[in-house]
Amino acid sequence: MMISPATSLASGAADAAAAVGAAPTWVLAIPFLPMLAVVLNTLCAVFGNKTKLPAWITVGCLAGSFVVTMLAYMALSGETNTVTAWHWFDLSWGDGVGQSMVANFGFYIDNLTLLWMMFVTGLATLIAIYASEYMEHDVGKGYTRFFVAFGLFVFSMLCLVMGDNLLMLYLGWEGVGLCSYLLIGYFYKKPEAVAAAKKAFIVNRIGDLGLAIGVMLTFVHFGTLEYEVLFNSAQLQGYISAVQEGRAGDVPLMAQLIAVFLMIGAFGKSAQFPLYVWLPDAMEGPTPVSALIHAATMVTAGLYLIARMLPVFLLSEWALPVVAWVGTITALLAATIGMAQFDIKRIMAYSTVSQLGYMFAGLAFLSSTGGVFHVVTHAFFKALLFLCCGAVMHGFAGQLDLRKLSGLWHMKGWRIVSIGMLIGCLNLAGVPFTAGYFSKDMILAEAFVTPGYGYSFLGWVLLLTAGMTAYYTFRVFFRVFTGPVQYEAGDEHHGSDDHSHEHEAGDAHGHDGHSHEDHHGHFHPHAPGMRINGVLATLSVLAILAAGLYFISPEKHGWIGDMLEESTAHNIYTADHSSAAMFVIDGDAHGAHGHDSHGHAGDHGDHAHGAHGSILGYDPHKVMYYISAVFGLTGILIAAWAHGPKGLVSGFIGGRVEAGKCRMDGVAAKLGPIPRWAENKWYVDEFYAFIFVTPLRVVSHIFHMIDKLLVDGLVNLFGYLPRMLGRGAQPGQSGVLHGYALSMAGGVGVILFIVAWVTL
Amino acid sequence: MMTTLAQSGFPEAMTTLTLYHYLFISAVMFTLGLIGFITRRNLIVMFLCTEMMFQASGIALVAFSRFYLEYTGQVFVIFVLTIAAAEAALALALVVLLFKRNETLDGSVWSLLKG
Amino acid sequence: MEAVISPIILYAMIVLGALGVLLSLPRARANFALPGFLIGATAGGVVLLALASKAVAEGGGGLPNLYFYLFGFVALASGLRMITHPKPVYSALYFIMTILATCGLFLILSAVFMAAALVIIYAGAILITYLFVIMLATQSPTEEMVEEQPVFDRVAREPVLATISGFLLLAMLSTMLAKGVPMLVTPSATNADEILAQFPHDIEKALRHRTTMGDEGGILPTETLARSVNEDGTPGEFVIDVANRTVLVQVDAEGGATRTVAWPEDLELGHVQAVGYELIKGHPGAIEIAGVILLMAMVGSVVLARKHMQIDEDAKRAQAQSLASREGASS
Amino acid sequence: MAERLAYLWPEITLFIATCVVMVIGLSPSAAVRKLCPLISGLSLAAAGIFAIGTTPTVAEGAQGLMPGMLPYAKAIIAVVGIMLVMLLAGTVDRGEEEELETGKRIFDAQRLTGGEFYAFFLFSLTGLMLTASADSLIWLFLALELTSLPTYVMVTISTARSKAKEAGIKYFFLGALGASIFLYGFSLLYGGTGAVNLVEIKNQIAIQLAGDGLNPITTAGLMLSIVGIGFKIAAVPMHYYTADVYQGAASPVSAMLAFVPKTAGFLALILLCAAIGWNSGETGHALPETIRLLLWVMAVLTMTLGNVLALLQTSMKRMLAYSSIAHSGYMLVGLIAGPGATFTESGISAIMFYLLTYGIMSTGAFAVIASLERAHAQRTQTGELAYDEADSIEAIRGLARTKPLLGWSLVICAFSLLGFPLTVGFFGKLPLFTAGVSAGETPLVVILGINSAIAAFYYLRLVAYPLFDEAGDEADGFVTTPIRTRTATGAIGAIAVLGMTVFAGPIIGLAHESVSPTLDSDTHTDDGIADEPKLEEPETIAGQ
Repeated sequence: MMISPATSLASGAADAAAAVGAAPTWVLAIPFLPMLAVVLNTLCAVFGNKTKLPAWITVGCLAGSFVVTMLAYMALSGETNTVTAWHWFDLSWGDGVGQSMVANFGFYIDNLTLLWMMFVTGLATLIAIYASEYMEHDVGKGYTRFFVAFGLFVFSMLCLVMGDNLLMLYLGWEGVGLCSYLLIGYFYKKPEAVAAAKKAFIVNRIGDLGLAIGVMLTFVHFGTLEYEVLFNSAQLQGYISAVQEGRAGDVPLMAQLIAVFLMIGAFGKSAQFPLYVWLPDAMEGPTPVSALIHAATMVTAGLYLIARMLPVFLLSEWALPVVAWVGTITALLAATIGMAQFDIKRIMAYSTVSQLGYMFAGLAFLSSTGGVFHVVTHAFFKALLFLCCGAVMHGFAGQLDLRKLSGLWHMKGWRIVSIGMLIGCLNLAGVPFTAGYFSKDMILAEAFVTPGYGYSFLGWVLLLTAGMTAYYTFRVFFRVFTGPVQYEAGDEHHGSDDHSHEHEAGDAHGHDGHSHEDHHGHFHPHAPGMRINGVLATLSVLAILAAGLYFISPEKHGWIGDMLEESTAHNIYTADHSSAAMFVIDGDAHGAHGHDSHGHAGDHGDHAHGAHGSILGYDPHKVMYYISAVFGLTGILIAAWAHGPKGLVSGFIGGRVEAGKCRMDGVAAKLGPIPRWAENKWYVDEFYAFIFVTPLRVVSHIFHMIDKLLVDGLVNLFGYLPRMLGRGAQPGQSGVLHGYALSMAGGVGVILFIVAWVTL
Repeated sequence: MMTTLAQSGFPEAMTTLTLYHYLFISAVMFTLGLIGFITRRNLIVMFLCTEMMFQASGIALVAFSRFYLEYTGQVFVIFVLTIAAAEAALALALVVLLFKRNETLDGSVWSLLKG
Repeated sequence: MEAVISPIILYAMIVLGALGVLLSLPRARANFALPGFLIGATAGGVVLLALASKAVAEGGGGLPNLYFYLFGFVALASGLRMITHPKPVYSALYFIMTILATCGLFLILSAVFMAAALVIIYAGAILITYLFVIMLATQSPTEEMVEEQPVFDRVAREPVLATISGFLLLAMLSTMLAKGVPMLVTPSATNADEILAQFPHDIEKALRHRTTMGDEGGILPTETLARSVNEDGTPGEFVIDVANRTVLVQVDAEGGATRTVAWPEDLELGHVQAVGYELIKGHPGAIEIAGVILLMAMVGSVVLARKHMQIDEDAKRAQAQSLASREGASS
Repeated sequence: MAERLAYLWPEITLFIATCVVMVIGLSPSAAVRKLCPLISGLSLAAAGIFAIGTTPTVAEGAQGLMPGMLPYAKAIIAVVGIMLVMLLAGTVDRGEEEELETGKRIFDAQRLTGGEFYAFFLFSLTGLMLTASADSLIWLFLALELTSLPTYVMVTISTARSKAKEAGIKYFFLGALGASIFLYGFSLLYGGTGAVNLVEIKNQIAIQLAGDGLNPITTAGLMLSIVGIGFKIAAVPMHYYTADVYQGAASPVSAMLAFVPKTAGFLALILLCAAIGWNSGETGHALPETIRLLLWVMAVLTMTLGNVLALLQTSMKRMLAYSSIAHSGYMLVGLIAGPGATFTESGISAIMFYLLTYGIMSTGAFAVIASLERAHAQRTQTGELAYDEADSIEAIRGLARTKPLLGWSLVICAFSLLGFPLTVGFFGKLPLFTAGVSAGETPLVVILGINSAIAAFYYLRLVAYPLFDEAGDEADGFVTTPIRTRTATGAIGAIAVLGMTVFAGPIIGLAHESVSPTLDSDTHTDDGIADEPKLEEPETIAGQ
């Protein structure tokens, strides 16, 4: 167990304050290169470009942005720097504190930001390359529109993570929401896509409202929106010391509410229970979008918000425990739903929701290293998984049903996709020595370490969920990629739009000699081309290499821990999470992890290890490696038994000979209606429809009646009075030249006469 | 010793009472133009009325110029004349165009757009 | 300060004048042009009379030239007739009369150049164009309806309201003018010499003329006005001392000796000279803008009045057919 | 004069381009004729660059009342001007050009008005920029006339329909009435102060205010000037023409009318009010009571009438026309509030910023309307071809679904016109509110707020119809115009409306800087300008 030299909160913050420097202006290229792509692509749209130019513009700009980000990482890592592009808001209505609102269009670059910037720009570049091939069938139609929104998304996301104040964050937050909305509804002729876009928009609005209130409260209470000022403000420092000293009651309710509202915002954007319903539907968008926005980057904005504002979250006694519980519930619920789905993209969507739950739980267990590490690893392997699904969807004309696809591993040209999928699945299932394994372990271990309201119970739940995750992940893999070669084309094949394209594609890829036993005799799936394969290969390598991050600077528990040491996510929690850390305040060793805010300070006293939880009597950090491996492998084994192909391990496990039949069918039949309920997502949508939409309808009926009754009354007076005024004034607009001349001259005469009469 | 404009360009200074005489003429002329513009339906006469209103301000300008013993007001009148000529050219061309379309000089028949 | 005219007289006469104008406006049946005209004239006359009597009471200082009354009356009377005459040609002619009367007023105001310009530009050019257009746009009267005017010329629109709003404005204007005029600050005398100094050739001419006439203080034919020398050796401006009213004269054309000559006392600033000086010196930019406006107006009237080909019936039918076939083909 | 030329380069550029455009518009080659809008746009861009590059120093600009305003005003004119050129491209001569292309007609320079059309546009913008650089009443009068005279012609020739002729006649004749009213005002202003130079007028008025108060002649002159210029900004009671003219003209020209004369009018009003100075009233920071009351009444009536009449419209162009009246009313609030130390207190910088935002968002909205037209050209009685535009609000039902680019552009622009937060319209209105409150005009600001709420009723129709309705029969008859720059203008407007929120702060800052140096310091007036004629006189004489 390593105990790192702990610093006090206050002095840590003071250090941060001292370290705030000015970043070089070339950093501005990072957000503005994507904006440049947007502008250029808009010009393409204006001039009716019907080539693939927009894709290359986007790739070029994003790659440039990524390169600059890497340069920035090399130059600025470990420091906190700000750079102001221009003064955005500079309102003041007095000289006092809180009487001026300063929000510059400026960027705040510390390690937390750099981390997000790197994987956002890096993944965006890769996915743009992927999309340039994936969206080929839309060249000349929506191609440019897609890349405009794509670039705008990256710009907004960078504003969100890089902004040096909450207003910038809010701007980026709304921006990514808008782009997500536009891209989900990309196929706007498909009613499902439009409905999904609308759903995402409305659900996100609830979260955004929370964020907006949170931001406003922050301003009202702290009188500033700038991180630099906020985190160094004596007021916040005072509250934090109050919490540390066990005077949590001294923190005013208002300050505590800020965290609660920000949390609602985070739940909306990061699809946490109960606001997660939009994310699975969002898969109606093009797959690159699902990979980038709805798996890797945008949905982690909520995590970023909590990590960034962690000092504020600590002020509230309730915020973090609520986050922990909600995260865990989300993880479990989504996993159960994922187990019963048949649409592979939806399974991935639910797994995203579930993994986001892990991350939230991780942050709430004060394992910001674990939470953020999981964000990064998840970004890589989930993007990989989605892109593999996308490749399948692309090749099989939109087919996503795992009952209708089988044996891709054995098909010509699909090997890279299969390997990519396998790597992604291994990561997601948490198989030992993958990146996903390490990051998940950190969270799980912390659940048992951290004292809190039923946190160890949550730990067990999360472990169980890990097993379920492994199961449904490999269910997909075994069903789709192994076993006999069988497939049915999806319905997109019949679309007249794509008809010519399909032929072209078939020609281009050659008529592979694979079997045609399916009834779509004329359908030739076309294997992904070089760009898709290249991206998949790159991502596979990256997903494997991500595990290595764990071994860089191990004394800080991996590279991520090293990075986070110099950020707001770290300020409140300086010690190493995987150890029985001490939180040293003014020379006193307190109970671990700053849980004073939860009112436990007194219990822990001076026993440095007193707070350290245990799992079955062992140190969680040690045994977690084994326990979670056991859970994960069990899940995989069950999946192999139920869905594995016949040939797998000489027939003992496995045994599926057809695409649509497996051993699980029998098991499911015995479970009664439960699998069906799970398949129907536990009827959450219907439940929402019942508890929200129905009462709304009733209320609206009532209001409608009242409205009808009072139609001539006061209610409509506001709209009625101006209308009557207008009716009165309308005869003046007689259309006759002389009438106008008369009215003008008369008006001038009367007005001037009255004015002169009154004042002279 | 110097020569002033009063001695050189203008015969003598003007009293305020005399100035008012001219201004009264100018104001009445302006009013007449305004009334004519409203009451007459013939487009050409309407435009003549605006010319008269320009003329009224011309009188006022020259009278003030005389009162202040300087030439700026008169220079202003030159530009007023220029604008009057330019407006007249355009107005007459427009009237001809409209007459070709509608065979009438009545301004109040153009009343399709209203509300 | 006291207003130049008693408000009671002013307002009463404005009401009376409004009545007069109202009566003289053309109407469908009855014609009250003459009584209306008389009432209007009375009202105007009373106002001017009141002003004149006040001027007389003050010692005649503010009493304008008698010509003022003549030209003023003609201007207003023909103005009134212009807006009331049912025939547009007559209206235009009455407007020319207004212009001419205004020229008279300008002459009294010693604005000689303005009077000339007004006659040339307005009465000469613009109004002739008006007459052309009126002729062009009025159907030639047939035998049986020689005197018949179109109804829109014979009947005034909204005479009552128009008169009320017009005279409301007049009441306000004349009151404020009456209040404001006595408060005006009498101008400080502008030095005419400074303007004159800008015309050295006039000065030289006057000085030479003096010598020709045999008077003292002129310059000899061999002499010229002296110029200063610029840094680069080129001749600079004439050396004219406005304050001391002297002019430096070069005795020898080759340079060398100079002498100072007094300002020619009889030299007067011409009106056109002064206006031109003010125009060029004070408002050169405005001249350019005016030029642009005139160019614009020329192009504009060409564009507006440009002859569009009228399509005869056959061509119309042919075109309709081709249009129909094209639409059929495209759909 | 020579030193003034230094900052007239934008105008000179535009005039040269005008002449070029007029000539090449007569070219028999269609390709050359098509260069007209391009040249117009490029010259505007050049003018904008010149404007930014030639900021007059205080000494150079001492002749002008507000020299700092020039670069900003001319730059926004250039920016909106470029948008307008894109929108105006292809407005006239479309039928003729098509017939020439298909060989149905041989080339006849007399039939084509394209070159002149762009030339008039540039003439008008030249006048607009000259209005900004006005230093005397004469200049101001000429510049205002140069701004409006070409627009009369443009309205008339914008479509072959006779409603364009009707719009033209109404606009021209009432415009001439307005011009004669403010000309009479100018002559009285000259009479009241004895000067035409705005700086001298300012000094004279300062003397009068220090003494017995404003001379009634000056007051009458100011009042007549303000109501006369009210025609340009479509303020009550000079607003009557607005709706008819906007409806009758082709939409691109209506978009131009919503920006160009209004900007000219406000620049002129700002100059006039700056000449009076906001040094009167109980607080010492108000206009003289008469002028304040006049503007107050005009502002209230203008925004209220504009909004209530817009409520009743089913024609989009009329609705936007009445709303344009209402926006003028909002901006008059800024004029009453006057300058201030910070932009939150300065109504003048609020107007300067609002002119830009209004120009962009209304151009965007009009561009969408202009982009919807009947699929086939109709032949008018006189044998010309006319492409009829969508005008009824029914035509935009379901637009966001059928034509997403246009639909969304319209929705975003409408939100902005409404002043919805996170659009630039909000940032435009905000300083008007704050300036009004800090100037103590709370009742006026309350009325402004109520009017903004009333405006929501009709602007939300422009949002709800495209977004939530199904396309009906009326909407089916319209297709997107083949003129690509037009649809692009709508999109650019929408993007700018959203994008400018990001730059709102800096732009407001620029607007504030542009008007503050001359208005804030009274010392400047005392030692800088009062002495100026004496300083200048010997120099000029020496120069002869």
